[in-house]
Amino acid sequence: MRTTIRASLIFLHTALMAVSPAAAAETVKIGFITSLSGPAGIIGKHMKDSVELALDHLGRKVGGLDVEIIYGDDQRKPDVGKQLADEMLKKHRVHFVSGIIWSNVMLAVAPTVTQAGTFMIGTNAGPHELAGKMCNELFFTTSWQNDQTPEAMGKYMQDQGIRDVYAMAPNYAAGKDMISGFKRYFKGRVVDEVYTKLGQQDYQAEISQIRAAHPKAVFVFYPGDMGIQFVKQYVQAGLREQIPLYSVYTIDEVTLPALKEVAVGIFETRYWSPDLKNEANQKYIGDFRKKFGYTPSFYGTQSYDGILLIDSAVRAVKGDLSNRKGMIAAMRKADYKSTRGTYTYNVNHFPIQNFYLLKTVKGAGGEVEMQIQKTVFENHKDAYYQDCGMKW
Amino acid sequence: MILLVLEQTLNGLQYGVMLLLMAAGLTLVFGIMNLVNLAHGSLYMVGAYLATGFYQWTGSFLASVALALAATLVVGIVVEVVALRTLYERDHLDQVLATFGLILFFNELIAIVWGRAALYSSLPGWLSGHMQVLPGVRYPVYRALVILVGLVVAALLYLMVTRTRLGMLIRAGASNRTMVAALGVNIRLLYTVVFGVGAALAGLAGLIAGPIYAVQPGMGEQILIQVFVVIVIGGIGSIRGAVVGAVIVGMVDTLGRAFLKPVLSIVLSPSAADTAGPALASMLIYMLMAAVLAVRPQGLFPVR
Amino acid sequence: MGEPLLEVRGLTKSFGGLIATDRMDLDVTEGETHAVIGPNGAGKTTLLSQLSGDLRPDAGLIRFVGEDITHLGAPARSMRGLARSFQITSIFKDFTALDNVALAVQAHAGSSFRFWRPARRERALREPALEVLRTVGLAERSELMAANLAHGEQRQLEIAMALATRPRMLLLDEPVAGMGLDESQRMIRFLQSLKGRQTILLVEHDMDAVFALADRISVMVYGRIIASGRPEEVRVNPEVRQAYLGEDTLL
Amino acid sequence: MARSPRALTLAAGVLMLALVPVAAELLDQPFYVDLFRRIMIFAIAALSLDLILGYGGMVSFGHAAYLGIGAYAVGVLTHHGIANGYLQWSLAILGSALVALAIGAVSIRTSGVYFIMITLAFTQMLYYLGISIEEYGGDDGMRLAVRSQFPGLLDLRNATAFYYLVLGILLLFLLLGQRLVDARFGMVIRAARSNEPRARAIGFSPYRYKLTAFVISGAMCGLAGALLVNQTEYLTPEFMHWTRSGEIMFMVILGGIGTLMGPVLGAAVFLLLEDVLSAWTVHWQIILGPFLVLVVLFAKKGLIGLVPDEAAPGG
Repeated sequence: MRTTIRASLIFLHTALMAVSPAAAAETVKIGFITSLSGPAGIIGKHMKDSVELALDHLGRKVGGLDVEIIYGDDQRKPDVGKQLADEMLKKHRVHFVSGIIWSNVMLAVAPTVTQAGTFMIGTNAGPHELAGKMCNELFFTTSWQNDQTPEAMGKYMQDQGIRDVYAMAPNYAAGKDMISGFKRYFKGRVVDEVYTKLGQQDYQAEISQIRAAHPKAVFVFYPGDMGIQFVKQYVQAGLREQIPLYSVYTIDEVTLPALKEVAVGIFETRYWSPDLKNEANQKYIGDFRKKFGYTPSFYGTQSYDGILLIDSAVRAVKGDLSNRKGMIAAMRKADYKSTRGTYTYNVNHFPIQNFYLLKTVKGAGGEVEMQIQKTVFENHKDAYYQDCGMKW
Repeated sequence: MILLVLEQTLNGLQYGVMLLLMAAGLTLVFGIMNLVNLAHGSLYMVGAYLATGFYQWTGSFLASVALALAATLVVGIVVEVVALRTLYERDHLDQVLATFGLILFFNELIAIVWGRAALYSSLPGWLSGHMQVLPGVRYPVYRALVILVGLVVAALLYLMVTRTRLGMLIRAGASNRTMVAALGVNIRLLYTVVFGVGAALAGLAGLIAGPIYAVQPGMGEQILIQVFVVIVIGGIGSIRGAVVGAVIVGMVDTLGRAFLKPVLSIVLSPSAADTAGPALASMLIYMLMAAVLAVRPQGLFPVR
Repeated sequence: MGEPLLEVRGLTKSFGGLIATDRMDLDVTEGETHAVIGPNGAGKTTLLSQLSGDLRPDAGLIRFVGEDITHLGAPARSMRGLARSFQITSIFKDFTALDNVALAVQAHAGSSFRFWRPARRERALREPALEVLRTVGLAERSELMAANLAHGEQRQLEIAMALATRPRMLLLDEPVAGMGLDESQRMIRFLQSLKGRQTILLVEHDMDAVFALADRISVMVYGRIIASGRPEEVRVNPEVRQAYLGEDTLL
Repeated sequence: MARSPRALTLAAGVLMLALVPVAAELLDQPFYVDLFRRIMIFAIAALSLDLILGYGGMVSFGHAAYLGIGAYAVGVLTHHGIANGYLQWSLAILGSALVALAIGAVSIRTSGVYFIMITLAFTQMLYYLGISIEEYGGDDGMRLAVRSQFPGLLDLRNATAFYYLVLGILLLFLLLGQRLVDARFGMVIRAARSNEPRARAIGFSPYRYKLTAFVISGAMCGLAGALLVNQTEYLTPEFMHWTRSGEIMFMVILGGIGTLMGPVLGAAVFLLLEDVLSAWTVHWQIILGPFLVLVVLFAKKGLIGLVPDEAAPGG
């Protein structure tokens, strides 16, 4: 043991070792970074619970090897995420870094990880940089590129012949991306584009403006608590019945328990839904509910898929974790049972997948849930893959 | 257009009322105990959670309001006795830091008890409709009720401070605490009562906010900073300042959000207005505060 | 007697309804020790605060060495040679006695925008400071924290700080307040030693001190000077006796 | 001085920090170079805050603003293809100084809670400004394409070289800080903190001195921001979030307000604690919160107060 020889330095080592690195070559180490504290911690919980379920389903082995997961709480701060990544790479010597909710944290972390020669398996954030110019052979995602979801909504509303849409989003980069993604496919008139303060609570002023503008439909992107507040206030103002509400990343299984019947009748687009009829999804949903007692969200499925993707890669190289080329080739096949059904990878390692129109409805048991109405896109590619120089 | 301006003015007033309920307690506690309480937002959060919890438990909105108010009062008193009492004699720096610590504690405690997910909170049917304020102006009943509650609370506060013995003690305590002590008033008890009242007001704001906003850990901080802007503009420790400040901030924020962009697009190109409008709207109240303090370093209604 | 050193004309200050200084006139001549006396609440400290620049008068004129200083702040007046002591001891408690005085010296010894050389090693600050401490009799206590000095010593320190600014005129607000008999005797003796060399405007309650020190006395009642003159004149002034009815015995 | 316990602590601390890269190398744990570099960067920020907080009595609740300005100076220049570190860091210092001058000019006219709140408000303004500027990534921020370049001097991509640069800057600031607070200038701001009416009465106009201190402090913190963005290789308005200001403030109090070593110690303990606690439980804030309260209530002198000091007067 090296450490016994340098006894004088042990204090430094042990004092800071939160998790002891009983490094053995036969253990797959995965660092999973997400937001666990603060208001966003609920998303992190969905993700973490799904990772644990994936490991249960794999018999606590990944690719046949023992597995060690190190969770990190990025507190939604890019610099903390970056520090965690450094810690996982240099201290824990992980083979894969996974997770990450936020685009900004992802943009800080992903290059750090891939430059170190380690795999980055994104399970939520899909910033366009990583889909285009900054694409990397060590970066894969099990989610989507940010623009794809609003593109699907734009396409649907265009196809429906809806004109005069009022568009709203928080005033930050993702908000603007969402609206521009929407407009990529929606060619009708946009009555107004309104950007509200990030983290805003009260939307009554904006709602009055909407009513005065007399649009035919409203399209919004309000993730998390902003969505809960906007939708509640929209419905309380009596607008739901007058002007239909179409949204992305606003109504989901994280916000639905806080909204319930308030959200009924609102449309979303998404690549996944709890009622997707495939074996992997039904097993995931069923076991998840049994183990954790709540309905998982797409944040969860992506994280679940992420672990399965890693499993498929390690399995393909028969546990030889030094065989990066082999693992890249394996992952490109997306050869695992994804909760969304089968999909393929684009050249930039972003999924080519279906997008559906979902509607919030009161289910048979009186529970409010989201159901697929129709398929908007089949095998949809993101808008940035041509900027990616990878060839395979 | 005029109707829209009117409606937005109403919205501004309603938002101002929400701010006032928070600001009144905060400024009361500052004026009398000289305590900067960042954890005031936590009491707001506690109020919202308790009201939501009681509503689910009792099924009666009014009962949940009463229970939550009483419970927040108790929580406030407990916090005062356990943690804050020792802070009165400390400087503002200590107060800011200790109550910052309390924020972390409360947010995490709520997350442990209720989970991190936002709670489901709704309105009873009789409050969820809307009413015709003027021909062509429909306004949610609940929001109108909020305005009403705010005006009643403002009036009650005014009466309490100017007409009652407690109010007299409060005013005396604010200007001369040794004198009050010499009169034989139990100053500790007075402080506890005042803090409890402030907490109950924050709780009231929280339980009102519950059905409109998201009930989740950390909800208090989102409004807290704006409330500080209110009391700083009004003059810390002044109830009158809190009222005026709340209305000003509510109006400026609401009207800024509604009309800044259209107004800017008259002078700027549409795309420039698109960018500058929301950016300016989100900074507006802070600019207002800086401007007020540049001219009047003690706020609009200085107390001492 | 030439031009007065300090000239006050029509000075007025009110707080809400309460008039603290009411169209007041006052002259202080170079070299004299001038005491302002008056019953509690007559507005003496308010007067001093207006003279030192800590309070802004509502109306009136203050002229010092021929210059109108009515609108100058406290630091600027200090620079022109007005130094005050406070009724409630006001010192830098977490500095040593010597630091306190050295700071006063520093304020009048060139720019303080100096960022490198330790001020505590500047002999040009420390030596004059120590000299002043010696004059007030605090030399042995110079390295003590000001907070740890006895009350009387703190009062002495305050005078020392005022003196260290090399003022043309001292404004003293009840220098012997709260002192024991011994201490106040020592303080009075010390102030007597300044007489003639230093112009002093003294606000004081202790009549022993006033009559021991003052060349002239002005009596202030309800914000106005009702009588002014040499001590023996003031002592027999019927208006003054009227105002001090309850305190007859003192006079 | 040389034999006082604090001087020994300082020497031991410096020695330990100097040995971190060596130890990390020997233990094959390069992560600690990153961690301690981050700690030292926050130590610089905390130190700069303590100059005005501990010595000047100005409770700035918006110090994260300068961290942000410094970071944006580097990030924006890099974005426009200017990677020259001398230029970038000069801009970081100058820009922060100018912003501090503007904020200070208004804020220092106020006092007490008003000062706390107005510094907070200015930082909120800058935070929302950062979020709104799409060109520089808005809320997302943007990646730093390359670290600041110092041709002929050193390469920041080299973790150890970067580490020693930060250590050098920290030591330089400790020295500068020590000279500053003991010099005439420092005596004035400390005197004004101790008793402002008295300081005015002996002839000081505290405003100019306080404003100067505020600007110096902002400039120092701006350099910390430039270092932080190089450390993170990522620019984000998050650097200016108000809780960040609170954290820096906590570092100062935790370590010991009104001392120079205190903030350094505070930064180290705070960040290590955060690292260890958050790895241990997701509910780490329920421990950190009451810990903060207890420190404020019962350890007024901070951790440095545990180390005896010869009766250093004036503070």
